[in-house]
Amino acid sequence: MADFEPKIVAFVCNWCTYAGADLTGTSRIKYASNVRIVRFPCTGRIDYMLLMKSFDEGADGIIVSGCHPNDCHYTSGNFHARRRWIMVRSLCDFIGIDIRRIKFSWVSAAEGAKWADIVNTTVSEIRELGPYNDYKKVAKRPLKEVSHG
Amino acid sequence: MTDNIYMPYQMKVEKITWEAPGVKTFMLKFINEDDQNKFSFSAGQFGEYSVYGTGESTFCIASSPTRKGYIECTFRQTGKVTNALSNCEEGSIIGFRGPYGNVFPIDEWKGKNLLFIAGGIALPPMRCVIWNALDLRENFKDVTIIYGARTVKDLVYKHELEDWKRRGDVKLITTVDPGGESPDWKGEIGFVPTIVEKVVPSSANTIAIVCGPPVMIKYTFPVLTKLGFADENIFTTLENRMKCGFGKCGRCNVGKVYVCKDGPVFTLAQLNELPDEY
Amino acid sequence: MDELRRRAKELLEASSVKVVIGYENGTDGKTRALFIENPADAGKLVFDSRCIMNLAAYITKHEVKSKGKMAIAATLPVMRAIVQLASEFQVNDNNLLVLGITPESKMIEFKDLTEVETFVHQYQIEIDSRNKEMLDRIEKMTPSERWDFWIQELTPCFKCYACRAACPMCYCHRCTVEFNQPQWIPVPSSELGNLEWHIMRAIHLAGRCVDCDACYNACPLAIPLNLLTKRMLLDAREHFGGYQPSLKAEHLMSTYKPDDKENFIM
Amino acid sequence: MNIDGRLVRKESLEKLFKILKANNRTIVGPSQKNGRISYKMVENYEGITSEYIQTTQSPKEVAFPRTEKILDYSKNADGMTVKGINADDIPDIVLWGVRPCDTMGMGELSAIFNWDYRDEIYNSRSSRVTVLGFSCGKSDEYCFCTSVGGNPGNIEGSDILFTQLGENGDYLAEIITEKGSQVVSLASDLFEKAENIVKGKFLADVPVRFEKEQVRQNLEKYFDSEQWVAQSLKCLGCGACAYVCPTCACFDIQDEAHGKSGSRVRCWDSCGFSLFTLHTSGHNPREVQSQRWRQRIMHKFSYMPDRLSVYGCTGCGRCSRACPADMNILDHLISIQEVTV
Repeated sequence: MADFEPKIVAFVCNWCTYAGADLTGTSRIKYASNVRIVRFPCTGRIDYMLLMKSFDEGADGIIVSGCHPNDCHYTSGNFHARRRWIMVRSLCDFIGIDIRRIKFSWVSAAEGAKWADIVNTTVSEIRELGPYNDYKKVAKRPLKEVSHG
Repeated sequence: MTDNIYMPYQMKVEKITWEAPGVKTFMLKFINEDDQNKFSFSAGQFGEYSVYGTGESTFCIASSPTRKGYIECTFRQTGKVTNALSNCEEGSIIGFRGPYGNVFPIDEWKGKNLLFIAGGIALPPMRCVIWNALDLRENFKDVTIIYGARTVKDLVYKHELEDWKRRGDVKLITTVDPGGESPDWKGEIGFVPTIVEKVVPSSANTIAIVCGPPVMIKYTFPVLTKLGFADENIFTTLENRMKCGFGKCGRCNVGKVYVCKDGPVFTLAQLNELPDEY
Repeated sequence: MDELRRRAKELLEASSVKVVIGYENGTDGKTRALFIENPADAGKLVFDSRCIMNLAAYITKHEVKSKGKMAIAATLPVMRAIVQLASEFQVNDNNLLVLGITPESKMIEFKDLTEVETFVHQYQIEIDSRNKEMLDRIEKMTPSERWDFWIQELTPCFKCYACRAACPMCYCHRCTVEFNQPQWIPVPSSELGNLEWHIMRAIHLAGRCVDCDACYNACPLAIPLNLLTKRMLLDAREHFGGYQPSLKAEHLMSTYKPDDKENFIM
Repeated sequence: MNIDGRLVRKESLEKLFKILKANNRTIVGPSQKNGRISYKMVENYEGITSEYIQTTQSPKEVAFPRTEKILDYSKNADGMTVKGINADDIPDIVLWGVRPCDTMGMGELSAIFNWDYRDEIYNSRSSRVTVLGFSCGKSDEYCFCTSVGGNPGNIEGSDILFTQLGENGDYLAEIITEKGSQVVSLASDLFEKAENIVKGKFLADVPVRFEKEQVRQNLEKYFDSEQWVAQSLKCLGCGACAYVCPTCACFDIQDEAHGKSGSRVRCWDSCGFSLFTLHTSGHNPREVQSQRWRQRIMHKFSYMPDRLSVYGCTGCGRCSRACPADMNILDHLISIQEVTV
């Protein structure tokens, strides 16, 4: 699916990854524009329901990124997030949500290049995978009027 | 399908006035001309105001039926729909379903004195009746309005309070809760029930209409009874959670009575028969 | 179970407890919850293999808890739920007395909740073979097969929330689905809405579920939604060494270890 | 009123099913999943389950679906276009295998939806359903249709009522309405002449368990009794009883938005939930579960009879069957009848 432009949502922590993305911009490193960045105070604040809602609204891929362990501005936000993502990711896999479309990463405020690299690889991978039809098929299916299906 | 009873009228928000912090009044006009002409309602009725994509919310029609061509509603920004309503600007389109519910029996009050007692954000259902009475002023003897709010800036319809004060044929007493007065406040200071006791309105040939938060209602009724008001001469409106507005969705009942069909206007006599489930 | 009846009668007569929660004979050969406040009714108490309902769902209910100190006839799953509820400060020694019934149907009256905890820790939470076989069968499917499986299983759900009502761990006064700013889970039952509801329920039970199957038994449509919480239980065991309901240990999802292992964060 | 009774051979049912399918009718019938029986669209006769006393879910979904669009809206440059529901999109449905307590339930639903304001969305759905009822040959301790004015062979609400004449015998088919005769006209050779068949012999024996008028009178003075608390202690506050009930019609209205357009949806709701009556201010007229359980009984056995002169219960026993806490409505109604207030 070469000409498909995936919609990617990135939930990033304000202190590290957002600053890193900023650095990517100031150092003129080009990266794919498919990503829509949403800023959060900390990875610990990124709720798993946001993943569901992003796929609901038509996202094809999601990046969740925050500070490296021990770098968290609130000392333990990313540790809690890590434990949560381990559990949520395996439940999503069990349900059949395509976890290749959900990328997790640690990007510090100095790793502008790493951020650009993550976004580019994610976009190209998701472009290979194509639109997330499994989810869209169900989301678009007309409201089960008489639910006898 | 011809008459889909869930289909709202499409309304345009003509004018928005800020009444108090978080409280706004919308003036709404029907987009469809013949909806406008066919539409009629009586004082006391309510409607379901809907923001498409968010939901519907229930408030009374705050403008008087004697004023044609528009309807007004006043609401406080608390829930999901009222928040969405507050984000509307002048010119945006909302939906309105109604009029629903029963009415204040204004015709029966001809030749009587009227005593309006309102608290806080409950003035809107009363304002509809007050303007209705004032537009037919000659039908009634003297009209007294006692209106209180928590603080001075919480008083709604400030400019209309001025009009009523200037009119000779209306006795207006406004009050604020103790501690809510501003330095240049000239009105009363005290809770509404205490002010009613102080004003000592005569109960002879008088109809009392009381609307306000439950705590104000709880303490005002005994005062009125002590002043000699008969239970069937004290009117109030009941607020319950509503979704359909015409007696089908099953949630607004208090005992056997459906607040959306047999109310929202009740006399104290009727309220006393209801089980305490409101 | 005469010993249980005798003990219940004594406790109520001495009024050291205000209500005894146990099982009584119900309709069509089933058993159901029984709340005894008058010692004379203690005779109605029964106990046998039919008593699988998790009575711990009642000890956080306002109308039961406000009666005063409760005594509860608790099988092993109920005891696990009680220890987990105690660790979440919902019940304590002043308002709950546990009349334990061991897997060998012997009654033990526990002096306090720490005794219950030590008893519970003698048994590992085991997932029964039928459910384990279902879990493995789902595991072998490809992701989109699993997706179709769950969409097909969860579509009949009409959001009656019996799974939430029967679960002892679901005691929130106002659940996330009952907030509408934001409306995370759509109110009407729809395919995606049902899926999101069951995902949210499973995640809110991560590290807390005691695998008592109350949710599965309560579902009017017998949807295998307990597989989700069993999956979370196995994941917790695989990644973090599992958990046992305990009074002092930290909760799985609200604590962390600096060296939690994972292989997917870039 | 003499009903046109015909004889239908046991094996003709499958033929009737195939003929209806051949006339491209959508057939909704009882089908089993996870050991529970619900009414589903069925493509072939094998999909229909027939060994049951009562299904798990009621057939009310054909007329009152759990989720139903009531209007669509879309914002565009010059304003808002809002469209209602087009009645022609609603399919004609043949409802196969319905018990007399469910066909009676249709009457109670329509009483609610046609009281005062007429709900045309409900009417257009229910008018497109042809009901093929099956009388009850067996009953169990949950059934109490005879106590609320029904009976195992009740023709009310069915277009054709089949009664099986003894264990795997042929069927007496009573053609009750115009719609029924239309179905017969499609397969007239299957409906043979029937001579003086006594239907009563083959019906289940459902003892009358309480006197509904007595319960209704007691309820007038029973509102503040603390029996409600004792009865509802084991109620967990879920919505299972309301959602499987053939006569529960309470609903919620929700909006679903997707960008610039979306729809307004009516969906099932239950008086057992706290959110049902919760005010935005936080005040809740029914704060605890006993008040909600009281509302369920009062609505069905006191308010509906008084306002709509029809009882809100058909005695199908589904609420007790589906209840996770075994709140047996029959026990409670009997205890209310015996109370001398």
